[in-house]
Amino acid sequence: MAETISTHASHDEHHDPSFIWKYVFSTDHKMIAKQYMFTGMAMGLIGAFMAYAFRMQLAFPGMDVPLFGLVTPAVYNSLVTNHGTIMIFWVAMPVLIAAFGNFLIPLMLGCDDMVFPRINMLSYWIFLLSAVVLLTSFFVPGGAFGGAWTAYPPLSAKAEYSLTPLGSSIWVVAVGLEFIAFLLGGINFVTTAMNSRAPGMRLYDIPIVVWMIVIASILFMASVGPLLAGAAMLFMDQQVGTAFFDPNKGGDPILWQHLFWFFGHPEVYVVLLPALGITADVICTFSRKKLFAYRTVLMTTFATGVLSFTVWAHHQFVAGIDPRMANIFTITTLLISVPIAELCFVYIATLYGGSISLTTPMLWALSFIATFLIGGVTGIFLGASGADIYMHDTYFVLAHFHYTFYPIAIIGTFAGFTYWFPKMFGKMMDERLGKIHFWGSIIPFNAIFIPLFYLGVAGQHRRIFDFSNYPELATPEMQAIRIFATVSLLVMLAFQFVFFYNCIKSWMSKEKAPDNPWKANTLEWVAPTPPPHGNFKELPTVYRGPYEFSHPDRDEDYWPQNEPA
Amino acid sequence: MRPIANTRSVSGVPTARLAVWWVIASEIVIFGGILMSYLMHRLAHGLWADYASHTTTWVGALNTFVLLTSSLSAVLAHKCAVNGDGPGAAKRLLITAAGGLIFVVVKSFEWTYEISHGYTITTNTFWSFYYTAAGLHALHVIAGVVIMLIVAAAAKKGRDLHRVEIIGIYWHFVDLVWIFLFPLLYIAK
Amino acid sequence: MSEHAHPNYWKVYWWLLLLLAISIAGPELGIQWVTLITAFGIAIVKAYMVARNFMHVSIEPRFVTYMLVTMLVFMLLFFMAVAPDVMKETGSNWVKPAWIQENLAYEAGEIGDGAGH
Amino acid sequence: MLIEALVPAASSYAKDIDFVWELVFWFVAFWFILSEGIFFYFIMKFRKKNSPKAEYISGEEKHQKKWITYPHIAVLVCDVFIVVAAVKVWYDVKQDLPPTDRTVRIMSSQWAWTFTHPGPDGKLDTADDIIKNDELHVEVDQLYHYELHSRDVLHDFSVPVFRLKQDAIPGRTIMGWFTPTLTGEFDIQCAEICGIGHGLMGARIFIESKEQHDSWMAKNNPRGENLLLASNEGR
Repeated sequence: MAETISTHASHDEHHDPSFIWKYVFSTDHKMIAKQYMFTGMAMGLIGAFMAYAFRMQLAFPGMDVPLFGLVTPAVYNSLVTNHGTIMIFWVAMPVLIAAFGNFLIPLMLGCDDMVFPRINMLSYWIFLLSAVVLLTSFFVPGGAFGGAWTAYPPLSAKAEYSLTPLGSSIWVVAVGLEFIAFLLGGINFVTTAMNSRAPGMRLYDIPIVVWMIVIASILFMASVGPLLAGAAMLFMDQQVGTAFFDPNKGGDPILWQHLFWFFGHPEVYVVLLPALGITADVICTFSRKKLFAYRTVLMTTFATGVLSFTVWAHHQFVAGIDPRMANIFTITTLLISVPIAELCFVYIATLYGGSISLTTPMLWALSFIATFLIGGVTGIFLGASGADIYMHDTYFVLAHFHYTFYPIAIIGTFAGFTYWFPKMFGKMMDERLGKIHFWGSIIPFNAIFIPLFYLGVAGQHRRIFDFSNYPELATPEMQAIRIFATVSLLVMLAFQFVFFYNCIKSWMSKEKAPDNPWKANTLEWVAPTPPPHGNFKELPTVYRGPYEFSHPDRDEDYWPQNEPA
Repeated sequence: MRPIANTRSVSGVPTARLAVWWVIASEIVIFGGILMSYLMHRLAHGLWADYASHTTTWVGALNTFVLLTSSLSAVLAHKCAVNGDGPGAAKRLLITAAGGLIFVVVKSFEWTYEISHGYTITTNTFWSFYYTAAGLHALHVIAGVVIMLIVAAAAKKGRDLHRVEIIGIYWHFVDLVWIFLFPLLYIAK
Repeated sequence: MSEHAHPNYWKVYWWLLLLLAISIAGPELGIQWVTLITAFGIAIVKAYMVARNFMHVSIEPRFVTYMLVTMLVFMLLFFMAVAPDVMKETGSNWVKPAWIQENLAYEAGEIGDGAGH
Repeated sequence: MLIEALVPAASSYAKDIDFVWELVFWFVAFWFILSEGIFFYFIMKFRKKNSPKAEYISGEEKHQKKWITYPHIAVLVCDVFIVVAAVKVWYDVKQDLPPTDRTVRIMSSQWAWTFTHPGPDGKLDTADDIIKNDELHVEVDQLYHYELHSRDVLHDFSVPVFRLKQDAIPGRTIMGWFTPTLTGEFDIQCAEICGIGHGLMGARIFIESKEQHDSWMAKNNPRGENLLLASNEGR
């Protein structure tokens, strides 16, 4: 209990710090989590607005888009490029890993903070800087970078090709800064999880979501290095005049593609795993079930992590890599479908024999599985090299990865946000508004992307600002489908205001949330709501696994981890 | 103040050391990425052997010697720190930092010489890799020196002696990277 | 770590210097495979000695070693998968004309030996 | 069938590629419907009102784990079939290069396609080459090699009716082949972003019967002579 005493000491040291230290330059993991969360959501709105602008252009070519203006080819390219970049690097990463990681890891592991609170703060501020840097690129001469989020050289390397002399360099710098921010954050997460677990917490007592975030951070650290080096090389190509990626001076553009995708594919799992973890916790809580085969889940996740380093070139099948390599990568790519399929089976099996209550978080979590399955299975078409010859870079690909990234970044986030909102803000969310928001998001989402699968199969390819130059794609039927998708997008965006209204309303509301509203087992629910600085009145000790729901020996259907037997 | 979290060490490795191992792990892939890229080009272009022959081996060797020596004093500093001899550790850390500075100075003279003889970063892709890889490494050296001076200042007063080992490990890694850069850029001709 | 017996750092240091000397002397023989061994073989030995004796990897828990080795393995994987595209000047159904010309010209002695001035 | 309903299959291997796609489609449809079915069935069956108290299942015992192990072995088996089919088609389309005496050169640049047809003598880089922008003329049922170049940035030579896609990489010459099987006029798309003109970089492929093709060659012969006869003897 020496620990307890010193926590109280730490409280005293930190009694009501001034506003700026409490809310701005805070080293408290919960505040940093909120900072990441809201920065990520703000960037999400920006990214969504970009999607709105270019979807309008696709549905009604050449129209003067309300609130935006004319979408010229150059603008269209920078919009799609930055929509992709922002949604992955400035929304999915900060919200899923940084925000939930920061909030959950110390609480769920029963410690008072991250191991390096100041590095944690530094990580956020570098991240914020990177976001600002990226957004400035829209206001420089030549406009923002428009070479797709993969930034393939020579297009991205030479101003005379991309016509964005400054934008492309700003893009590279912003991405580089963002990576450094997450390296700092990731080191913090991994070290905390390895070293600072509550007494009695064995490896198999760690909640899956923490495992997933930690494994994701490790994947990120192990994969991002080559791309950081590549970013430095690309920046030199742009600004110094080197020729790393210039074939006529002894460089090779394919090298960048490999540097990029060696990171780019593990990155998919970097954002996928936290979402899977959140889903696991939510599903267990609201079906009052122990997670099915915890150890299998863990091993499967490790397998996925390792495999994810061996599949990257399936993004480059027809991109000029040696055809012989494509065969190897087809095999590894289809192999990785096995652990992912197994994870889905586990989640479904967890529902068996449960006692399911369809609260808003549970609805989000279940819809994650339902929609992610679509994203998963459509990936097989693209992983099979033979079929990818046709499918590559069509709207089928686009719909496929939106069916993975939307469940990950949006559904996963909402599942976690609505689930932990009471702990974060000390108030309950309005269930009715929550359900309206859920249905208002999930139905239009499918209405947007199912048609895009169809368009993709019909041969419509990506990053075209106006299809009138392709007679086979300019048919009125296809245009009608595009308009349908765009309208669905508008509906979905409109429903997001329900969410923000719900947040503010619930946050303003008077009655406080109980410490453990969902009757869950993990340690964050032991802490007072909302947790004070130092989190716990008394640092907990762990006696059992995180998912001991409906245990036969107990009359309550839950069994908190810290409760002595 | 340090959070309780920072004082626990479930994995058996003190937190700070564990963190620096992760730092090194992520650095390995950063340098790995650029060195692998260089290696592929180097093996693809016979011509680069001639380009490489314009690097001055003895300067690289001198720098290797300097770094190895500084590594020795870093590890000796750690030995002092383990025995609780703060000032001694600080003294040896300063020697290490001095080694780092010498390394940077030598490198700047070397680069001045090469640039003045027309081997600039844009001369051809070999020199691009040469300056980029060595420059990336030099940045790590400079960062290491700065941190080392801070740690030394604290160690002089006998505070945070555990940090002496941390910066030491980082410094040895910087040394390791150079051990591979040296043959890659200077010897293989 | 004070409970662990420290290696004799000076002894390690002298070994490293000796190896350094060899790696410099190696190329003077002008035999390529000797150069490769003295350059890279010795670099690996040096790296091992530094990691083991100076960084004390040997007395850390195993997972530290595994962690670092894994990263190296990933880099090896990266090399093996990328080399067929980037290191080769021709492959199945593709060629890099500029690279082939360069290497032919080099073997013919038309370029090189001070090219780049 | 599924794809052909939307896009005609106009090359010898289009049907093979469609086959792989459909093979995947049926496997995937099976697994998808199965898992979604069970998923929603569980949600309905185990709602709180139907089952107030949940069972305690660790899922660690063998007899429980088999419910996920067997399916995942089954998935693995399906994957094997898919891999075999995919690799076979991939080999035919991308790795294999059946011999032929007809080659067209495709030069891509921001933002246009330049097609060099061998002309009546069937050889490239001769005086009678026919060079066209954004127009590729080929003869039906003849095996063609294409020689893909890029002048500046990445482009992608994509002919949906052929199910063919291949990036053009500056500094590389990429060889491939196709055999048109339908006459008609179809789209050629650039399927790799190549700057602000990417959306304008379309071209057309004209697949012509022997007669049409010969007369086209005669019409477009740079030397203006009618080499129709010569070309016929040449074959």
